[in-house]
Amino acid sequence: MIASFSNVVVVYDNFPALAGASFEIASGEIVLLQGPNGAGKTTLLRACAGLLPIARGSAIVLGCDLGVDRRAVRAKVGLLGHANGLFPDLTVAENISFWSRLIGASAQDVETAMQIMGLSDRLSATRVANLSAGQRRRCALATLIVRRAQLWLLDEPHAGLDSQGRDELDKTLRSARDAGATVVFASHEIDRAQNLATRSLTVVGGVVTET
Amino acid sequence: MIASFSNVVVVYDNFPALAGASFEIASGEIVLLQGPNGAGKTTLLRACAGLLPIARGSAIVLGCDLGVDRRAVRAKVGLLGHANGLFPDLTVAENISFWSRLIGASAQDVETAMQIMGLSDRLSATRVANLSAGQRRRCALATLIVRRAQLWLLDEPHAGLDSQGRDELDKTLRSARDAGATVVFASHEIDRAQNLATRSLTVVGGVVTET
Amino acid sequence: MSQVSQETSPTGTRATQAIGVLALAVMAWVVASGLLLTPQDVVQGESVRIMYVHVPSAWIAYLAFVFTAVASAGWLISKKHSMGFDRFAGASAEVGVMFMAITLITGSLWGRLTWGEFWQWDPRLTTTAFLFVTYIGYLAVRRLEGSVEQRARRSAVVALLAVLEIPLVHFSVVLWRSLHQGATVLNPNGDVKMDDLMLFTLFSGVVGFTLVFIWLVLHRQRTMLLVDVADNQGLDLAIVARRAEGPAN
Amino acid sequence: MKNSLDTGVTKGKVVTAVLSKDLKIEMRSRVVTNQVLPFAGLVMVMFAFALDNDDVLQRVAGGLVWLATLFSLFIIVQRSFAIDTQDGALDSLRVAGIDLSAVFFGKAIALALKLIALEIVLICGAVLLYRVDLTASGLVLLVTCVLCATSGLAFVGILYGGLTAGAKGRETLLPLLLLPVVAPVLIAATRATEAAFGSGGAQTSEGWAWIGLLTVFTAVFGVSGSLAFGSLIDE
Amino acid sequence: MKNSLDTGVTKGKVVTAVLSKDLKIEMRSRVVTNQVLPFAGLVMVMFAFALDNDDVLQRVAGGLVWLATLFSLFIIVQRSFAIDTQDGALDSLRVAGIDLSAVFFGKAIALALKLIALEIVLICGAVLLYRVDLTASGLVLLVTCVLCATSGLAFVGILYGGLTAGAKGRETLLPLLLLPVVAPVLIAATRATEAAFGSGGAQTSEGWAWIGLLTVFTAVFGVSGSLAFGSLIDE
Ligand code: HEM
Ligand SMILES: Nc1ncnc2c1ncn2[C@@H]1O[C@H](COP(=O)(O)OP(=O)(O)OP(=O)(O)O)[C@@H](O)[C@H]1O
Ligand SMILES: Nc1ncnc2c1ncn2[C@@H]1O[C@H](COP(=O)(O)OP(=O)(O)OP(=O)(O)O)[C@@H](O)[C@H]1O
Ligand SMILES: [Mg+2]
Ligand SMILES: [Mg+2]
Repeated sequence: MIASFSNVVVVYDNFPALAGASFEIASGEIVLLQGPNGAGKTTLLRACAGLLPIARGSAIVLGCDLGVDRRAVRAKVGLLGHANGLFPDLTVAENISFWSRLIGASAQDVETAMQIMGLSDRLSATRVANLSAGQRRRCALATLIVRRAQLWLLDEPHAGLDSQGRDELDKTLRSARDAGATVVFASHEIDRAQNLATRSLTVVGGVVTET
Repeated sequence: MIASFSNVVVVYDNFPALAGASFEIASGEIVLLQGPNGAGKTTLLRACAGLLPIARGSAIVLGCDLGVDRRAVRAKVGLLGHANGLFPDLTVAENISFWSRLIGASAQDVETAMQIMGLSDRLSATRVANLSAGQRRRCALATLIVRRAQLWLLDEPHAGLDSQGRDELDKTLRSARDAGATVVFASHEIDRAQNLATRSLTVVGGVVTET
Repeated sequence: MSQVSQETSPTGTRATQAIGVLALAVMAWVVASGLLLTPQDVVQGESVRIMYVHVPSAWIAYLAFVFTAVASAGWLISKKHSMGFDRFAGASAEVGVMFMAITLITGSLWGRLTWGEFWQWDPRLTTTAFLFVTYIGYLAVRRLEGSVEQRARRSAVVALLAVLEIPLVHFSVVLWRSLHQGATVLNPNGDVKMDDLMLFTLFSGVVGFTLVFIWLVLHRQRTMLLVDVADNQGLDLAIVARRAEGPAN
Repeated sequence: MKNSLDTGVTKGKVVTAVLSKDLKIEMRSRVVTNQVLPFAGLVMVMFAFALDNDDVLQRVAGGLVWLATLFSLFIIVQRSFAIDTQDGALDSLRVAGIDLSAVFFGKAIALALKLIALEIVLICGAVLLYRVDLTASGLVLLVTCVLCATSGLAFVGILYGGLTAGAKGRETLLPLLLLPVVAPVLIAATRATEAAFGSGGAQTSEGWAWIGLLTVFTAVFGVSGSLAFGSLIDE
Repeated sequence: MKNSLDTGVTKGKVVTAVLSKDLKIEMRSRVVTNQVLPFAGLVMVMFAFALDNDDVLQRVAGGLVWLATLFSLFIIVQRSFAIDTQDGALDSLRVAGIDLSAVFFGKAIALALKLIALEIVLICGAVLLYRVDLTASGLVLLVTCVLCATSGLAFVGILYGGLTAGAKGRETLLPLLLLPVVAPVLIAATRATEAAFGSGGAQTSEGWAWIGLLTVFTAVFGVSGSLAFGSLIDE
């Protein structure tokens, strides 16, 4: 099992965004999280990444018990949130190479990731602040691809991408899966998402059900 | 003609994001702008709203010549950008009532808009900073609905909404059209968007072509 | 995970009752002796009697902050991360802040009598004020949102850093030339220049304030436990409400 | 569809809406209280500590109050526009088709109220820490000075804040633009305050001359702000 | 798939990556140069103006330099974490699985470099404006003092900045936490600088005692920062 949650509760202030979520994810799956706005999808992804304290229940991700130590799991996951996690004052190339230096990726990896996400030479020398919304999302995805994580956690990864970018992303996620990674992503574009996913989970009111 | 652009050039720093865009939009249309990332859709919408200076060409929107005075048109359009335009420290209700006070909308209008966008009592008393991404988008759409503009300019309005929210939005846009408004929106979810639109324009490389 | 027991008995026990009675008795003696029995000071006259409150409260505040630091270290080091340590640290800091406030208030009253001013920009006074503010900050950190573990970890770090300010306050009279009384009692030479009864009353004050401190901390950490229990029960209700949003819609 | 954009919203309503929004956000985020005030307080305390038992302290008291105010002005102006720009609300304000001079006054009044709250604390601090004696006529002068100088500072602050808000990287221009303009206010207000405090044997009557200067300044920037703000922020 | 996360990235590489990122962003956005420096400069000029022809000026010179530095510390620390939090990059740093004490040192060095650049300008300003005489031995003391005090300030700044970064509304705690801690540094550095400037007849030798205090402070916060930063920012 890559991730197994049992009755997990995650609380913001006093609001239980996850109210007893239980599910399991096996290696090599591409799992879609669907559900209405405010259901708890983002919370679930961030909890998987070890970013949120588990108030109750047990959560084990990649062999790390999040109730005991949330930090161990972080080195092994890649997370793309609603925000892009970029530095607007740096260029695209500077942003990607910053993250790649932190994890020791090669220049070749960076080159490949930028090509996959269609970041041309002109764009890579542009400051992120001067990009269009979709170009920014592409840049964020490129930093994630460089990371080659074991578990990919993606929050509405298709948002803002044009149709070519969506296809490219789907291809990348599939090939990451083929190379042994596991993918969990949230999405509201059900058709495309169900096409990509091997399994889908529904989150409603902080509870997860199999679809 | 609600909007007629002819050979319009809009420049950021030195980059012509619109490089001679020409098109016309008639009253009562729902126009989809499609095209790859960085094509100039956002730029086009913002130019229509009178927010960007026209470097060349002629742009006339709702009878106002944007080359002469960009400010006259602003009172008549409603704009939803990639950003939501909300104050994160205020609650949903406070945000919506702020905008409604500025334009003199009635409490009834506010109530209706919040109902359309599914903002319940619990949510309306929540600070926007504590909302989920989709709930925030709903709040932004509610402020726009209150506005009852003649020309609605929407930049990826469906992004982040759940499927029920999307349906609700489509219904709202159609009924606004029926009440005499014109809608222009950009989107990357071609299927849903083409379903909604009465006509679609393709933007590529800063130039607009009919699809 | 917080070790929250579900019991909701009163915060007092037999032991705390005994400590309370003892504290009252000692404090009664200090008041009697301080106000009636001990002599006037040659220089300071009657105002010297403030000392029996001022000095012990300062020392007990130090003691409280040291306890906070020790409990914080205990939380960080212990494998189980027992929340008892954290509650103890918090309770001790709160009581310490109260004693520090007493020091500041009695000090300024005393200052008005001896220097003619409530406040002087003197190193001891200034550093004491900074110490006070530091622990206000500590209490503010405890109130930040987050889980109990987050609260414990953050505040433990702050507590361990804040305690280092105590030597600065204590030695400020040496570091900077000061108006404030030098180390009269706790001086390095060990020779105390003070009337025997005065000294005894002072030490009774220290003992009495220590007992009051212990009594307060024991009760406070019990109420903190009860607050955590109540929060936990509130969460149960909130979870039910949240789950109700579910498939029904 | 009824076009509610043409229903006349009076200028006063826009002013109050903007004003109450700005104040409400300050109440929630407490930037002035928690960030500006402690620093201003520290400045006062440090000076007291460095220069205790000195008539110097009395002499610099007025200057310190206004320096701290000026420093706060920068932070509050920046914050005041940051809340509007961070999520694109400024764009929505621009396309709301409202009278932007009303926005100017709304924001300026909110700024002035925050500054006045701050100044009251600072002046009380100066009186207590620096043992300034305040006579009745001095107090009248002081209150007038605070009102005039603060409204002047608020008008300039919002005017230039509007100019530098919006485009990325422009915010850093604010101090550069604002400093030379507010320097005269700083001097005039300091002198008037010194007269009110009687620092260095200054007479209260001397102070009133400075008030004249402050009034002119306030009037100039109030008028030019209400005229120019709309077109500055609009671009 | 090769898991490149396990390939040992040395701590030094992370430090330089973070350092160069922070410095590059400063070069682009120029917050220190355009926002902090003008204000610090104004403070110096205003005092020169207010207290001209006075030995008071010489006496406050050291204090002013350090007050201005402290003021800048707040702004730069806040900015240093704002660039990481504004688009969620801090979350990406947390899940990068890197040694967070390296991030601590990277950010602290960047902060220290910015502060030192600022202090050099301020000290030159003080020497010119306040006609301070600087002897050779004074200069040695001054340089040591600047290095010790600045690294201490940078360590505390980043440590508490990390504690208060992240959650909304937490930033306003920063001044409350930082002020009481840095106040002793301010005093010690001021006294050492006064000794270096020979203000009020202070001897250079007196200054070195203060350097000892500063060194202890720097060591304590350097060590505790590198130990605790990870777990503070991690939450
Ligand atoms: C607001 C004003 C004052 C404050 C904040 C203050 C603070 C303190 C503190 C923190 C201590 C504990 C020092 C230590 O042992 O480390 C202390 C001790 C003491 N204070 Fe004060 N003090 C103030 C005013 C005064 C005044 C006006 C007097 C008398 C003239 C005074 C006399 C003493 C004495 C005799 C001790 C015991 C010193 C020793 O034996 O070590 N204090 N004060
Ligand atoms: N502030 C700016 N400065 C310079 N160039 C910019 C700026 N904003 C956008 N651009 C450039 O202008 C082009 C058009 O941007 P625009 O945001 O209009 O694209 P878009 O069609 O909305 O794309 P997307 O689908 O990604 O939202 C892009 O190539 C972008 O790099
Ligand atoms: N910081 C916060 N403080 C308090 N409540 C929050 C916070 N963040 C989210 N919530 C609440 O938690 C719930 C779950 O939020 P979450 O972001 O996980 O939803 P989501 O499923 O990702 O929704 P969306 O589809 O809109 O992205 C929402 O009801 C939201 O209001
Ligand atoms: Mg979400
Ligand atoms: Mg766009």
